[in-house]
Amino acid sequence: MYAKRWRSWQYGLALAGAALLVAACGGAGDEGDTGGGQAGEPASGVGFDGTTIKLGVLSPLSGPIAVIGQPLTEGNKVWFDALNAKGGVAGKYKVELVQEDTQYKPDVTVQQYNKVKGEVVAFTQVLGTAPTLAVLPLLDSDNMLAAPASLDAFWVREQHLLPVGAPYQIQAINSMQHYLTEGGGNRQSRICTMVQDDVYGEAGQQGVDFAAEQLGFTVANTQKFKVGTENYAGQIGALAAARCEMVFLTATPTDAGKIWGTAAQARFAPKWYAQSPSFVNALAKSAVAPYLRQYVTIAAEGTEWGDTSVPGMKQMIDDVEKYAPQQQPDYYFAFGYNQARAMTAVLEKAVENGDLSRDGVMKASEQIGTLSFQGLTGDYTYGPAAKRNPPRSTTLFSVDPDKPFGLATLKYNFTSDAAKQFQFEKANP
Amino acid sequence: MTAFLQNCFAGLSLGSTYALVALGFVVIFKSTGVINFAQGGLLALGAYLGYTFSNNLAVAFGVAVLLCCASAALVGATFERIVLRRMVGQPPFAVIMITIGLLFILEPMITAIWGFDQKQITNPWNIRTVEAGGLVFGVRDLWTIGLTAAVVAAFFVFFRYSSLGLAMRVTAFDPEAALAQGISARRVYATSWAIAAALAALAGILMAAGPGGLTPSIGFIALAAFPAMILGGMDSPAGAVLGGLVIGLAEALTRGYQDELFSWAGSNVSVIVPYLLMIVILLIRPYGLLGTKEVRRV
Amino acid sequence: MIHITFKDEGVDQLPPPMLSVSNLEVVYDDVVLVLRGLSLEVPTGAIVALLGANGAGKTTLLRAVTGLLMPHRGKITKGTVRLEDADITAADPAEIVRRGIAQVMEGRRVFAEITVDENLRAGAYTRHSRTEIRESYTRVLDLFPVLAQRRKSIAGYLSGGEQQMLAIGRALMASPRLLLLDEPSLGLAPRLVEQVRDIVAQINEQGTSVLLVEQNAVMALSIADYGYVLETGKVVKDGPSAELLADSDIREFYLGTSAGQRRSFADVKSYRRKKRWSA
Amino acid sequence: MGAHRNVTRGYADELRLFGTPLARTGLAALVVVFLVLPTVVQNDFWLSVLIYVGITAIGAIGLNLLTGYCGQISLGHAFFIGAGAYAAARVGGEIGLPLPLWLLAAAAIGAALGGLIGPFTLRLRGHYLAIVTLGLVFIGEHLWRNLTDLTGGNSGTPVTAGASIGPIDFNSLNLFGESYSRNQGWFWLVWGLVALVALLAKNLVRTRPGRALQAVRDRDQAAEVIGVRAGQYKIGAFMLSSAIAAMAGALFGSYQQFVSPDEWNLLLSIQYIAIVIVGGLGTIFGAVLGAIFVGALPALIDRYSEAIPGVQTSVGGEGFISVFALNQALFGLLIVLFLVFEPRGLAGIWLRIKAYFKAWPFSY
Repeated sequence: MYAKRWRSWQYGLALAGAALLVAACGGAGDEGDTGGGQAGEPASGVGFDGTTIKLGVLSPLSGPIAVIGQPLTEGNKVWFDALNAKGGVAGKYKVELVQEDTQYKPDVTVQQYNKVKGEVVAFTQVLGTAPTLAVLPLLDSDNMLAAPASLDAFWVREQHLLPVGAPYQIQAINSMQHYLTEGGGNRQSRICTMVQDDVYGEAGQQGVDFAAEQLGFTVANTQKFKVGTENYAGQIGALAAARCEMVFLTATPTDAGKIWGTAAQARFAPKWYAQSPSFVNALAKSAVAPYLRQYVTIAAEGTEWGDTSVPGMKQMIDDVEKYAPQQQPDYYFAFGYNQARAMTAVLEKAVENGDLSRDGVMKASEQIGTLSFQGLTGDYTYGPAAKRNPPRSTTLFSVDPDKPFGLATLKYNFTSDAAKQFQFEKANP
Repeated sequence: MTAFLQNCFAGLSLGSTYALVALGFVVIFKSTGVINFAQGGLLALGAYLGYTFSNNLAVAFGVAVLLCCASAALVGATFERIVLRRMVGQPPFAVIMITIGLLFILEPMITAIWGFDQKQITNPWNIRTVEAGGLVFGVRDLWTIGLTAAVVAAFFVFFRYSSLGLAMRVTAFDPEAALAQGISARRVYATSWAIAAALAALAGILMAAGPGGLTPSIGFIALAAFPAMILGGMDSPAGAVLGGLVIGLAEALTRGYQDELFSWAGSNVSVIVPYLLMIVILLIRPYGLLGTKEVRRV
Repeated sequence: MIHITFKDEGVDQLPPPMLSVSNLEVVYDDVVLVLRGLSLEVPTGAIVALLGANGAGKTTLLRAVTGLLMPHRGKITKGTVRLEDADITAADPAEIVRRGIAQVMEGRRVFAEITVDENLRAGAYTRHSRTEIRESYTRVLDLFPVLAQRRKSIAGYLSGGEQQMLAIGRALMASPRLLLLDEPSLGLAPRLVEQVRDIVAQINEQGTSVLLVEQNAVMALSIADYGYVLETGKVVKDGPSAELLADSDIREFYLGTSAGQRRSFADVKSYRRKKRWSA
Repeated sequence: MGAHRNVTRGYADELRLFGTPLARTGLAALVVVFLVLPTVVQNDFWLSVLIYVGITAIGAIGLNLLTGYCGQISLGHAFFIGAGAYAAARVGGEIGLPLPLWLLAAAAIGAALGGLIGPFTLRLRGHYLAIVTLGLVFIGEHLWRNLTDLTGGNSGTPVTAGASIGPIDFNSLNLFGESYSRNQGWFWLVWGLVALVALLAKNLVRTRPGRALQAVRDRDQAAEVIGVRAGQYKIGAFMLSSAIAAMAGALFGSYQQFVSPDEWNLLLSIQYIAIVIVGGLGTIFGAVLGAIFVGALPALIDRYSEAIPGVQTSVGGEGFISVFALNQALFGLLIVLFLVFEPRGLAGIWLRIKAYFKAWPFSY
C-alpha cells in the first residue's frame, strides 16, 4: 500500500521534473522588435507586413457606452478609408483597423490589449478614462503608443498617449470667462456646478475651480450625481434653493437630458453651460428642446456640423458622404476622425524615418511638432510629453434644432486668458 | 418649508415607483418563495413595449399603458411556466440565480431590439407642471402617485376579496392544503408572476414618461426597490408599499439636504440611503416592519 | 364483490361504487414502493373505514386518490382509481375536487393566518354558483354551531377541536359526493372524538359517501359499514364492520380489548404469515 | 491488500486528500500542465485570460466555502474583492511590502471587514442576508469613491505592488538562464496560489471545522443541539471567505496595476455566485472548474465570434447581436440550464463521468 502510493508520487515528481525542463526552454524571449533600415523602406515587423499597417481600436462596441464607442470608431474608420483611397500612409501603406470590444471594463480592456498588441503598430483609440489608465502601465512596458478617446488633462503628459483636442478643463475655463464677460454674469453672480461623480465630472469641476481662482468668483453650490440616476429632482431642487443664476454641467447625454427635463419641469431656469459630451443631436429634437434653446450653451471645439467654410469640416463632410453616408452628425464621430488624423501624422513621420517598430513609432510621436486639425479642433503641439501643449480654444454653441447637429455657433474658437494659464500634470505622479 | 414639501413630493413620486416594484417582489415571494431579480428586466421590457405601442403603433398613451402591462404580465407568466415551475423544491439561492439568469437573457434582448440610445415616449405629460401653494407639481409625478395609489388599492381589494386573491394567500400559507381544496398552485404561481410583471411594467412606463426618457438602465431602479421590500417585510404587501414610500422619502430628503446635513458623508449619500436604512431597520426588526417571523424548527 | 346491507332501505342491491381503487401501486422518489397492488371500494352512500398502523400506506392511498402525490415526489406506477364511471388516476387535484372528492387532511391543516369564513371560502374554490356556495355555507354553519360563532376569528386562534370542525367544514364547502377523512380523531379529547364521529355520521346521512382513515378502530368501525385493514401497502383483511369488530385479530391489534390469551409476538407473526399466504 | 482500489477502509481512507491512485495521477498531470502551459501558450492574450481566471478561482473558492459549505448566500463578494485590491495598492505599492506580506495583509483586512459584517449572518437568514450583502456592494462603492486618500477616489489608483517571493520576481522571471515574460511569471504565481488555497480549503472542509460548517448549513439549530456553536462558525466562515476574496482582489489589483471604483459592482458578485453554481456547490474543485468555464467562455466566444453567424464583430458590421450581448445572454442561459438540468454543476457532471468509468463496463 505505502509502496504503491510512493510510486505514484515518484511518477508525479518525474513528470513534474520533465515539465520543468520543458518550461526552462520556453521563456518568452524578446517580442519581435525589428529595427528598421535607416531612412529607407520601413522593415516589416509587428503590425506591419510591408504593405499594410495595422492599428488597434479598444472601444466599447457594445453595451451602454457603445453609443459613444461606435461613432468614435466610425470616425477612425472614415478617416482611414479616405486615407487608403489616396494610397495610404505616405501614399503607399494601407491602414487596417483591428477592433476589439472592451465593454468599458478595465480588466476586459487589459485582456483585449494583450490579444491584439502582437499584431498592431499602435492603438488609434482607447476609450474611457479607467480603461486607459488600466492599459497605461502595459503601454509603458511594451513601449506602445495609443490615442486615448477622452479629454482628460492628465493624458497630456503621458508619453505613450497621443491625445487630441482641448481637455475638459479648458472647455470649463473658457465657458466661465464667457459667462462673466459676455454671458450676462459678473463676479457676484451665483455660479454653480452640476457634475457627475467620476473622473470626467471632476475634470469639469477642476476647470471651474481654476477659473474661479483666476477670475475671482466663488462657486455658490455644487451638485454631484451618480451616472444613471433616474431622478434628479433633489439636485435641481438644491440648485434652485441656492438661487443659482448659472450652472456648469458636466454630464453625458442620457443624464443631461434627464437633468434638463427635470429642471424644465421644476421651472428652474438658470443659464446652463455644458461640457461637449453632454449633448447629442437627439436632445435638440426632444420635448425639452425649447428649454435647451432658451437656456443652454454647449462648450466644444471647432465649428458647426456642415459648416463647409472651415476646411477641416468640408473634408470631413466629403469623407462621410463617400465612406459612411448613413452616419448622423455626431460629436464623437468627429473626435474619432481627429484621433485618426493625429495617428496618421505619427505614422507618416515613422515611415519617413524608415522605422515602423514600436520604438520608431514612439520616436516619431515626439517629432511631429504642431499638428493642425484644419479647424475641427485646435492645433496641438506634440513633442516630448513634458513639452506638449494642447489647444486651449473653445467654441460655444447654442441649441438650434434646425442645424444638422442641433447646434449653432455662438462664439467661434476663442481662448481665454485664464485657459492659457492652466498647467497640465500627470495622472499619478 | 416650501423646499421641504417640494422634496417630500419628489420623494412620494419616487417612492410610488419603488412601491410598485416592491409590491411585485412581495407578490412573487409570498406565493412562491422566490426573490425575483428579473423584476428590473421586466420593468425595462414593459417600458420599451410601452414605447413601441405609443410611438411605433401610435395607440393612445392610456391604451399603451394597459397593453404594456398586459404583455409584460404574459411574459412574466410564461417565465414561470417554462422555467421556474421546474425549480419547485430547489434551494432558495438556486432559484434566485435562475431569476438572475433570466435577467441576463432579458437585458441583451432588449438592447438588441431597441438599442442603447435614449427614447422619448409619446405621452401627454412630458414636462408639464401645475403650480399650487408655491409648489411645482410635475403632471407626470401626480399621475404616478395617483395611479400607484389606485393600483395598490385595487390590488388589496383583489387580494382580500377575490377568490383568486384568497387562493394566492392560502397557497402562500400551505401549498399542499391549498391544493387539496382544488386550488391550482400552478395558476396561483403564474398569476403572481403576471401581477408582479404588470406592476413592474407600470412602474417602468411611468418612469419612462418622465423627463428622463427611456434608456436600458431604467431597470436598475429595481435594485433600490429591494431595500423597500426588505424594510417592509418580505411577505407583507402592505409592508412593500410602506417600505417603498419610506425609502423614496428618505432618499429624496437626504438628497435635498445633502449640502446642509450630509456633506460629511461624501457626495451622493442619497444613493445608498435605501441600503443603510434597510440595515438599520433589520438590526432592530430582523423581519422588517410588517413581516412575519419565520418559524424556526429544529 | 362487496355486499352491503343498506340501513335505510333494508334491501340487498349492488350499487355502482362511488370509489374503486384497483391494484394500485405507488412509488416515492422512484425507489420506495409504498402501495403494492392495493384494491378497495367505497360504495355509494357508505362509510368505509380504512385501518392500519403507521406507515401502512393509508395517507398515501388518500394522496393517490386526490392527486396529491406530486408534491411528495410520489407516482402511481400501476393500477387505477375510478370515481363512479370516471377514471381519475393521476388526475389534476383541482379536477378531482371538481368531480366531487374532498379531503380532510391529517393534522387538520387549516389556513391559520386567515379567518374562519375565508377558510370556508377557500374550500369552495372550485365552485362558481354563488347561491350553491351560500347553501353549503349555511349547511356547514348548521352542522358546526361553534364555527358560526367564530366566523370572523383567525383560524389559528381556534382550539384543536374547533380547527378539526373547520377542516371538515372546509371540505364540505366543496359539496363533495365522497369525503376522505385522514385521522380526524388524532389528538382530540375523547368527548371531541365522539363529537367528530357523530358529525361524520350526520354528513353521511345527508348523502355523502365517506372514506374514513383511522387508527382509532373502535370509533371508525362504530360508524362504518365496511372496513379494510391495511398492512405494508396491501389490504390484509376486509369485511363488514360488525365482522371486523368481532374478529379477534383486529381486536388484538387495533382495539386493544383482547382477553389476553394471545399476547405473544409469535402469535402475531402467525397471523401475519397466514395473511400473506392467502394474499 | 487484495481489496479493490476504490474500497475505503475506515475514516482515515475516506478523509485522505487525494484518495485514489487515479486522483494522484490526475494531480501529477495537473502539475505538468501547470508547469508547461505558459511555455507552450506564450500568447499574452490567453495567458492574461488564464491569469484572471486563476484569480477568480481563488475568490470563488472563498465564496464556495461560505455558500456551498455554510449555506449562506452573499452578494457582497465584490466588496471584499475591492477591499483587497486597495489593500494591495496601499500596503504592497505605497509601503512596499513584499508579496507574501501584502497578500497576508489583504487577507487580514478582508477578515476584519468580514468580521464586521459577519454578525449580520446570525440574525438574518436566507433571502434577507442576500439582500443585505447586496446593499454592501453599493455602500462599498460609495466608500471607494469617497475615501480618496485610500482609494484614489473616482480616478482610481495605480497598484505598484511588487510580485517577488524572496529572490524570485514573477514580474520578470529568470530561471535557469531563461527569461520569462510578466504574464508567464504571473501564470505560475497565480495558479500556484490557486493550488495552495484549494489545498488549504480542502483540508479545512474535511476536518472538524468543515464538518461543523456543513452541519450548520443543513440545519443550524440542530447543529447547535449536537454541540456545534453555529454562531461562531457562521461568522468564522464569513471572515474566511472575505479574507480569501480580499486576497483575490489584491492579486487582481496588482496584476492589472490599476483599479477604479467602477469594478467592484454587483455584476462581479453575481459572476462569483454564478461560478460557484456552474462549478458545483460545496466542491473546491468545482469552484476552479466554474471559474475556468465562466472566465474563459466569453474570451472564447470573443475570439471566435467571426465564425458565429448573426454576431456583429465590428462597427457597421453585419449581425443583429453584439459579442457582448451574446456573451451576456449565453451566460444567463447557462445559469438557467445548469440549475434546471444539473444542479450539481460541472463537478456533478464530472462525478457522473467518473462514476460511469468506475463502474465500467456496467451501466449502473
